[in-house]
Amino acid sequence: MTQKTLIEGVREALMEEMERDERVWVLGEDVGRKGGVFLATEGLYDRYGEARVLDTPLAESSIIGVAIGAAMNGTIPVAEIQFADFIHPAFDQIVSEAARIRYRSNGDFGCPIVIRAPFGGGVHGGLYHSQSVEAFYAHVPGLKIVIPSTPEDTKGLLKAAIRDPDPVMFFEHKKTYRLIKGEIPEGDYVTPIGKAAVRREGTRLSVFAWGLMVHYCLQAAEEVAQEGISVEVVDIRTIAPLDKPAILASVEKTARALVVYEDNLTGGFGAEIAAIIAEEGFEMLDAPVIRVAGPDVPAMPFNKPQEEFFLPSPERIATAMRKLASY
Amino acid sequence: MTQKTLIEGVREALMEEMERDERVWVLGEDVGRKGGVFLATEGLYDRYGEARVLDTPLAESSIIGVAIGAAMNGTIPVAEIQFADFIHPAFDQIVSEAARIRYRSNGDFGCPIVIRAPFGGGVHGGLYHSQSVEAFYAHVPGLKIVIPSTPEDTKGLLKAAIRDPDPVMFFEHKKTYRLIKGEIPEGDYVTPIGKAAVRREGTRLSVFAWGLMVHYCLQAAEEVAQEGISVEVVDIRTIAPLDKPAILASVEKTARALVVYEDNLTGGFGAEIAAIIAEEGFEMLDAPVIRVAGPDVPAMPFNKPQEEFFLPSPERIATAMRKLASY
Amino acid sequence: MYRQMVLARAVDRRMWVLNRQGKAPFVISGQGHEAIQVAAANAMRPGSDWLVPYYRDLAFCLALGQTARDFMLSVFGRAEDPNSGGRQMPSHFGSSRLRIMTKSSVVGTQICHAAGIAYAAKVRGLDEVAVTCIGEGGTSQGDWHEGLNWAGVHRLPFICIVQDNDYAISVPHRLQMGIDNVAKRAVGYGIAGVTVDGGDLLASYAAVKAAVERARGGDGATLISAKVARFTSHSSDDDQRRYRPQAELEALLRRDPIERFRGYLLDEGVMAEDVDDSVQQEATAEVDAAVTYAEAAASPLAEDTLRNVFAEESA
Amino acid sequence: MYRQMVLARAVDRRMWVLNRQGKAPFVISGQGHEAIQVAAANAMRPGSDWLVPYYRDLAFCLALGQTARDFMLSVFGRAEDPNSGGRQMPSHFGSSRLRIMTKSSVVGTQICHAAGIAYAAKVRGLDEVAVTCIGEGGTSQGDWHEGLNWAGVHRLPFICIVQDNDYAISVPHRLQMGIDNVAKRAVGYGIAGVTVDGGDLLASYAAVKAAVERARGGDGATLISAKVARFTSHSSDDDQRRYRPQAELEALLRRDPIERFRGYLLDEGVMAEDVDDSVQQEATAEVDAAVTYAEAAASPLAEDTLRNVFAEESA
Ligand SMILES: Cc1ncc(C[n+]2csc(CCOP(=O)(O)OP(=O)(O)O)c2C)c(N)n1
Ligand SMILES: Cc1ncc(C[n+]2csc(CCOP(=O)(O)OP(=O)(O)O)c2C)c(N)n1
Ligand SMILES: [Mg+2]
Ligand SMILES: [Mg+2]
Repeated sequence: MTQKTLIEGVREALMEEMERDERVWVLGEDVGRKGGVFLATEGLYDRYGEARVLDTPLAESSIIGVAIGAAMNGTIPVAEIQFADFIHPAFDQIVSEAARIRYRSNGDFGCPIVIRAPFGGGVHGGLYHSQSVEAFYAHVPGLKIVIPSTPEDTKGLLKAAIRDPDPVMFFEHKKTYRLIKGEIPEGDYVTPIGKAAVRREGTRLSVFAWGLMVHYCLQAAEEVAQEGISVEVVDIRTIAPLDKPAILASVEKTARALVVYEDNLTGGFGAEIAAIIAEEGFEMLDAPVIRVAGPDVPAMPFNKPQEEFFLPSPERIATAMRKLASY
Repeated sequence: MTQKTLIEGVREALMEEMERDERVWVLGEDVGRKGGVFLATEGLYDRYGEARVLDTPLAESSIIGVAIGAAMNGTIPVAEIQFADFIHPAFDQIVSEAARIRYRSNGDFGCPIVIRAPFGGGVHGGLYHSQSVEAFYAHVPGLKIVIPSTPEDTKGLLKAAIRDPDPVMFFEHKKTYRLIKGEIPEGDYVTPIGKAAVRREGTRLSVFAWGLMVHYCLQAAEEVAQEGISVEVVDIRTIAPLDKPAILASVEKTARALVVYEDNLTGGFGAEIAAIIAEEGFEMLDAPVIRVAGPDVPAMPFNKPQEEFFLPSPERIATAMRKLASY
Repeated sequence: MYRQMVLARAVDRRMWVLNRQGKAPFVISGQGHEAIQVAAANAMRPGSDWLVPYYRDLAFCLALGQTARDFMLSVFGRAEDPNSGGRQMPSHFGSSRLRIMTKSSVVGTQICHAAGIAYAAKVRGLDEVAVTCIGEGGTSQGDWHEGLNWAGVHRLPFICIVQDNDYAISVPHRLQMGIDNVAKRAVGYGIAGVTVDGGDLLASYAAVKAAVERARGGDGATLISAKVARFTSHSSDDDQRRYRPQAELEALLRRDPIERFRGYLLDEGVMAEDVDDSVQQEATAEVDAAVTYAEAAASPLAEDTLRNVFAEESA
Repeated sequence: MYRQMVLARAVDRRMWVLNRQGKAPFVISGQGHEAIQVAAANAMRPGSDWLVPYYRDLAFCLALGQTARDFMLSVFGRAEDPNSGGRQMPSHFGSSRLRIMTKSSVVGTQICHAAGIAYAAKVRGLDEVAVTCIGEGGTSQGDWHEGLNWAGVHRLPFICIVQDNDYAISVPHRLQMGIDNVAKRAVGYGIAGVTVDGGDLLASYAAVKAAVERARGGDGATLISAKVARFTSHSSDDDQRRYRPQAELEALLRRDPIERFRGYLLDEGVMAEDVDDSVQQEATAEVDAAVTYAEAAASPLAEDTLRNVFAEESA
């Protein structure tokens, strides 16, 4: 099969789901004629027209709020937030509204919407085009959070998200869009939400990561493998619901856990994984649970030296692996 | 000295700081003539007038945005968000703006604002008048987060917050407002931001908590003390910056850690404390790091049985203490 | 419509009694707002048109088909409460069957939901109108602007009724906006702006009816500013004597929409005194029955706190 | 003012050259917007009045006192960059000295900041005006509404200039709002609404001058809608040929504010051809020097990533 990019996974999922189910539609800034600032929605406008591929006003709260309303009235909106950094104006609509519609109505209403947003850094995006935002939403019961790291998963998980009866946030690491290539199976398939994937088997220690960091961890694992350190790399894939059994099974095997994330260290989602391991996996552990993450500064600076300082690199990850293996 | 309520600590701090420094002013919904829905600003309007005790339009994003602007122009705004549940519309102004003004201008601008909000449940407030929101902001570098649990601290920490050159979020547990009484020292004093307080010394295990939960933990500690379990209760007080040395010192003493918070379990700030202990305190630990927290449902229901089910009780905490002590 | 207003008032008054008896921890009510609400409900097609309500819309929801019992179940936080199964505070309406969108406590968000419902209706070619309500304070929220803007861009079958009672809790109109009448904003969205005395039932009916017809005819959205009187304090946690002058409070009573319509009905001879008496008695009886039922009804199970976070397989 | 426009254009053009040379990873520019910006800057009191800018305000900031060098330092992300020490993308202006508020990339938030600055000025009794700029797309944001509402409630010394270039990246005006002219919204806030041809320097100057006087006189805020032409693609990551018709792009060129003012100056005999030549040459020379300096300047230190999160003791 031919190798495709991750963003093709997005595009194919949208194209096919809109074809399969005419309730599905797309809205967001520049998703129409332009096809999205990353071209994730390219081709949709020509095929499905303005009403189903809608360029919205520049107002994120209403993008989500309108999507919620439209979901009440028999449609399945897939909202694009142009950059995850700009999702914050919609925080209230997501947290107070989308996430709670089912709960507060005791099941009388549901809210089948998907919110897609490119996130992450390493692309000279500066403070406002580089952020990771999954930790905010992972803390909100009622939301599902998906972060694919391969083209195959991207397509399969996005389809699952669209078919899910509850709100799903779908974060795509923008640096992986064209960097990461892989096969995408032909035809219709769905990758279930809620399952982690072991990307590399190993015995000495386990690493847990998502998004771009999965790839950096694989590189680091390759590097330390030369030194005889066998690393298991687990791609978390869906932050919520979290695949706790898979995490604990891996820790059981290796007795050592490293959590890697690009987001700021403090209060990042890796803290939750570390906390779970410290509580439920404690008796299996032979070493501290280590975290490698972005520093506690607002976000990645634009200039190169500081951008590089921020983003966890394969080298930094490899160093942590060596340290952990030596316990 | 006479016993005063926690909310008197708020009121006295505001009154005295406005007197001390005429740059200080207060804004928010109903803070003026009404004196706030909890009467935290009672008396200020009569003393300082409308311009400095300003009833705002019903628009939280602008409450914070205007406060930021006013802070640029030589004033020190203390913004009240009527309930922490309604801070979400201002998320963007807080996270993208207030927290980053110093960083993004490389120190050219600062943003000395205080954001006060009553939070927490147990008051029949239902889904939207009961929430804890500290975890969202604890994850944002550039913000300081304070949660006092005694009247004395409330006054001293609020004064420190107002005098701080950076944005400080000040969360007051609404159930403690009148429930918790204590002495408030006469005269001007400041309680430094960034220091935890040991509220009860103990040897068998350490408990970390903030807000109302500090009091519930003290009750539980009293209860299990009868059974011979000696519990150390640490009041975190300032979530950010976090007093890591105090946390690790307590773990060093007891080798057992319990983290208690009212917020939803997953991704709550207690996860960060657990993760720190699992990484930096691992070698001191004799038992798993245990968490007691609210369940992963959107928020506390209005009806009594479900509200009680949600809120961690002294009994639930005592049970966790017994379990941890028995390791 | 008179009957509906009377029932709403009876339910509302009872709530305050229950609150004073310590049986209802929280009460927020719509006394004084009944005319515009009942008028609007009657101008809509129930079960086809949508209401995206706010917390004062008791009369609106009753007129759309909710019952006094439904409401009292929520006042007591009972499992059977159709709005939320006792999860939300009272006056957080919601019913998929009646097309009343479930409401949060957050002021303003609902406006975008109504725009979304209307957009879906338009794109799907359905003959449905989305009506949403809010107080004048709520119009300051960003979401209000964003929702109105959508309604204007797409000429949506959307109606926003601002129930302007001069206060947002204690914050007076002059500190809420720099204009006297919020309908002035309609021109900024390219939609129709209408001002009506929200205490006048017939005028209110005519205004909403025209807006509904505009929406159905594809002629776009309407912003209605309805001046009303807030008879009670903001809620049971408030005391409006703290911030409203005594004279103002007394003047309010002369603006009772129910008295006004009753007077009209009696004067015009449309309704006889004894009919009025029986309307009042029926309402009281209905409320009595509702309270008795709701008080005896079961509370939700503690364990059920964990349910309905996500869709349930067997639900 | 002509000189200022010419310099801005020269800086702006050079940026694109640097981008094509691979030296500037990101460029966003203000070509076509210069007249309204330079006019506004000249109607203000620099160092006393405030600008809360948006990313197209290059000409505005230069006219207020920033230099080509300041700007080029940010294009290269250098440590000396006075806007952000190389932390932010270029065109994220900021200078406490010049009272240019530091800007994020988030569209809309700045409007509330300007309202806050103006509120503080008013309460403190300072004779200061806060001017803020935004695109027509940005007016859809909730924060825009909330900020304008504050300006209306308190009759603030506040001016919002909407630089309406018909597009928000690729989203056309008709999908952004249901009206042709955003100045229509002023009446909804109780503030003055003014429409001006933002490509006409003198008309723009008169409009902003009047608004500044209104503000200083205590007569409140103004919303100015200035129609302008966006000459370039939205940014270096965009290609406007994908979504704008060729004829429209060609027509743009006839709306060059600098050409228009040059024609006027030459026609009226206010400026001689050779003066114009030297203005152009001086601008080029300044830009050359700025680029040379900035290119050679040092990058920030990696470790300094950790600095200035909070106030520093010795800073
Ligand atoms: C976002 C948000 N902020 C604050 C509140 C608290 N609150 C509830 S009702 C209210 C006043 C509403 O006033 P208005 O919109 O005029 O409606 P009214 O109650 O007068 O009908 C406030 C401030 C809230 N529910 N939501
Ligand atoms: C909150 C937010 N959403 C989205 C973006 C991405 N974005 C940057 S500029 C822009 C378009 C702005 O259009 P307009 O306001 O008309 O200004 P113009 O660029 O045309 O001058 C968008 C969508 C952003 N920066 N901030
Ligand atoms: Mg009101
Ligand atoms: Mg534009």
